[in-house]
Amino acid sequence: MANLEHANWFLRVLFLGLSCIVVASVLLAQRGREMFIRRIPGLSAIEEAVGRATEMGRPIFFSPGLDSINIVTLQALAILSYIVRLAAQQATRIIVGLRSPTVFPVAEEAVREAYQAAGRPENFHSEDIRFVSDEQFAYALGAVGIMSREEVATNFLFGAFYAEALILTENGRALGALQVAGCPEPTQIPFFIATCDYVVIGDEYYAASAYLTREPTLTGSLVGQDICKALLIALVVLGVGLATATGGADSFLVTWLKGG
Amino acid sequence: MAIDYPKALSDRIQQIPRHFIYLLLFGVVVWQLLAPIRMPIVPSHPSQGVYDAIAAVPDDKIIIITTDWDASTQAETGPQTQAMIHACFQNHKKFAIMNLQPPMGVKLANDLAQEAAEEYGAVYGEDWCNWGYKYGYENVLMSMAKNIPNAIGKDFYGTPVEQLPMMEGVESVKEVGLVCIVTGLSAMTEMWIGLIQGPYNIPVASAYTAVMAPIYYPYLDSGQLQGMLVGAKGAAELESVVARPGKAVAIMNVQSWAHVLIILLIILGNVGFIFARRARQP
Amino acid sequence: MNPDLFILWAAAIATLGVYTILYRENPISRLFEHIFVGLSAGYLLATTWTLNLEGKWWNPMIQDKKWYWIFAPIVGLLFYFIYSRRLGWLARLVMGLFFGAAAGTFFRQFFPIFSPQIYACFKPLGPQPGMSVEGFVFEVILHHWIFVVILLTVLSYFFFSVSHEGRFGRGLGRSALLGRWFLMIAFGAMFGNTVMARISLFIGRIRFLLFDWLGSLIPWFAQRGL
Amino acid sequence: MDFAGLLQRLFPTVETAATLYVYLAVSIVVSAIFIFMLHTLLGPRGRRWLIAAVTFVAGLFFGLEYFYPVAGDPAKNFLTDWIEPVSVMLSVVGAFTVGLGIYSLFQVHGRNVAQRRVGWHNSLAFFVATFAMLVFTLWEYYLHLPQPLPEVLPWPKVVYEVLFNGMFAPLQAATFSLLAFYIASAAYRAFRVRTGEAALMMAAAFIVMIGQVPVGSWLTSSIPTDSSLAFFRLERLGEWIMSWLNTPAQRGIIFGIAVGALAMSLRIWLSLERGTFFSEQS
Repeated sequence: MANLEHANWFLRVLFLGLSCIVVASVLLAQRGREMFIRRIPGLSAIEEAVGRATEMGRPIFFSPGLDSINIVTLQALAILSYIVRLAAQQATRIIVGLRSPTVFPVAEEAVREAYQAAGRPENFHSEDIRFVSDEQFAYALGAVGIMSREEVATNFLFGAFYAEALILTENGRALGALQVAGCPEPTQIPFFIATCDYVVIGDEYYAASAYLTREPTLTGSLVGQDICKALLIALVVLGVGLATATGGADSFLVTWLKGG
Repeated sequence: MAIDYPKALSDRIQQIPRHFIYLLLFGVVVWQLLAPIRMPIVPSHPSQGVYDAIAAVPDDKIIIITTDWDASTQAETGPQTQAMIHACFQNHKKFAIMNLQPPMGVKLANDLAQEAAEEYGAVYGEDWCNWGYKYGYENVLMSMAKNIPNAIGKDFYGTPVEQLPMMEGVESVKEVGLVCIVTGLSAMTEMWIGLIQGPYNIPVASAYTAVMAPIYYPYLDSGQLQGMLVGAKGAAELESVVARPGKAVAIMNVQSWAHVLIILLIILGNVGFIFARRARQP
Repeated sequence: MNPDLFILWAAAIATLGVYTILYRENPISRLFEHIFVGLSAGYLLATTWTLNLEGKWWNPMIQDKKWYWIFAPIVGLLFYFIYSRRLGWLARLVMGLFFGAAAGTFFRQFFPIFSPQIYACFKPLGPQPGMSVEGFVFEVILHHWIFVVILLTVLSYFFFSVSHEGRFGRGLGRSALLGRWFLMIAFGAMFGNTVMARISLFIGRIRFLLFDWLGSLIPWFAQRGL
Repeated sequence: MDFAGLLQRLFPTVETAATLYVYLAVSIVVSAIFIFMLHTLLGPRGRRWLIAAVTFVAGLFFGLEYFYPVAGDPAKNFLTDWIEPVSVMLSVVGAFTVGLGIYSLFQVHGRNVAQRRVGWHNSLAFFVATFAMLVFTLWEYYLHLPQPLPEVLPWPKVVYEVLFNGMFAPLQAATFSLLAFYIASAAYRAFRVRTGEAALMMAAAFIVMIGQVPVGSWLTSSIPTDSSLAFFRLERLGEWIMSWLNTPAQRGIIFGIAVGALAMSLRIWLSLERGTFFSEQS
């Protein structure tokens, strides 16, 4: 029986293996092991982008994407939290435009906490965390309206974006904002590259919080992710080897991966 | 204070203001919709395949056009259906319209067929008919394989299908020469191929929205599909083969012009860029 | 009363109103932006009731007398404690529930989404029986070899914890650079692949404005649309 | 034990409406007391522990159902029947956050109107649109109009039609269609041969773009479709780029994000996340 509705023993072992690698490297890092992370240009630009808004004395706009609470959005909020801390220290205002009502309270709480962590709880203004609209294109128009009326100096777009992405960034660009965007799914990346100053591609998005905060837990997790990726490469190489040997017929590995 | 220094031409064509680009695009689209200048349309291999499959149906067999689409994909599937109907009438092939999903599909296709029938002087029941919307997916197909009049029962207008002149001698799918699937829904093709094309070796040609077409290329390669129309482009290509330029040709013509405009703009920007770079590096 | 004429005019005005934003953000586009946001807010409120709460919550609770459904709003209302400094942790409690569900949902989706992507990469790199030289070049080299090379180089770009120095690092660095080039080709292709879909949306709107709306005033336009 | 049965035993169905209301009222009071007791009895550490425990259990519930061995046909384990009702419950709980979103909107726009800030009339338009849409959508819903619709529509239905099909839908479509302009100007600006990378991106975009429109097929139509050079026909080359250069690159990205998202999920699930949000107390 081949289906992926439930895991078979192979998928169980694979999942457990990947999870253990990540958790083990997190725990190792928490014990104080030094981890190396290479430079990621798009992420290095975040500080510059916040600094620009501070210099110009104008606010920052942040969008955590269009999805409701899921892993992509939670990562966007992690990046938001870092940016708010940075901006709070420089007393720069940050406006968050939201599409999902369920994300709204989480974002509000995360931003409030970040202001507190930065030691500037008095700078937190509840009305800067705005629910814009749950309708995709009403959200796009509303967000463009905020960018233009608040004369934002910097746009950060991190999260899950769809067709509306180009409406946001093309208008942001016309308004002269510095734009940094990141999206794990590849579909909107071409448009971000065409319209934004810095773009965070694919997995760089999940590396962002480790790269920015240099928190041992997160850098450890990043090292674990690299090991997992190496494992996946090994799996692909093995699969290609088997396919070459069998002349393209399904090998046992394919059967296992199909859940059989 | 910004002072406008006179710029070199190479700089200016690199920095065409965005408003100007917007206006150009707007102008081209409006102009091509109101007074079109036709750009050439050359049918691609899969589109020509659909026509050839229709033309190759023996005269004693009928064609089934199954129209599993509704208003949501009408922009692409409507012209596809229409072009297929023209291809049938022009080659004097008898065809029957039917569908398994959105009940709306047979109504919309019926209007298209009626319009075309008037043009060719074709008669309902003799040259074409409409079997209507049939509920039951696989079950309908499996019983059609054995006995079409029983499986279909009454047509779109409520007449038992065995009373239609063109249905004389049509017992089962063995008397069907081709199935044309026009659909905006996935799984329809798999059903027809699995239950009709595979077991009884009945040729199938199909038409899809541009979005869903890519997953069906393998069926084309393997010969399970004789031909395939991809979105409005495929519809336009078949329209041009049957020499009945309609909505799809009009739309694809505008598309061609808009694409040419964008490509010219890109070339212009790059020419300016290269000349400006050369000027700066003596 | 027939709404068609009102719909025609309202739609035309709304479309033109939105298009003014192409010049720049202006009072007209701002008005339509607010109307749009307002309409979607009203629609969200109404459909939250008609499509979600009425059928899934209110009817089971009141008509079917499943009184345990009263706990759903009680849990949901915990979100509202974000506005309270002292009780804020209760909001985090229900957020924790959603975070856990988000993580668990991802665990569920992991293999259904990614497993097919993995085994679809298992391309044979050798000639298949009965294959001509030309077939080998076109079927295997131009497709499968390129596929595998691109996949591996692109993946190598996403290694963050290995320095691009030293013998292994330099090799990885070169592979990553190549991967970046392939990424750019892919992004270019995706860009190009989207253009037609976007333009067809615009053609649809212009057809409406010219043939339906202007056509209802000036028959010449309506005739062009046939 | 199946889900419905357990619920029935824990929360037995009541008979009359009166008892139902009593149960509801008692549940609210008991819940309030329970929440209050949680609040007073738990210190900061206890709260943190409880939040982590709730997160862990929620994640475990959804994850374990997938990985726990299954038996029977359809394949099930002891959690399978619970997934759907628990998901519905979560979506109902989540639906109550709509109020927070609407509150945020009303807060911003209410202040604009109350203080007569610049552009306050826009905020007024917002309120009018919101209430109109809310009232007439519900009104139309509770009219329970018969299908097909009567000749003469009641006026609330007419207003709803104008609001929805005359305003809401066209605003969506018009905003969506702005992308045609933006994509044209973005292409013009971005595709310059500044660097090798940009040139590659441009070349790929160029071929795929032109290969999709009829004029592209026409440009290389002199290459016969059955020759070995047919590969270089623009529409074929475009398809080849899409499926053999674009697909593996996308897969590479997807593998990366699969692992990245897995790590993020694990950190969230085990409350291991540090240095970002909701972690400062630890």
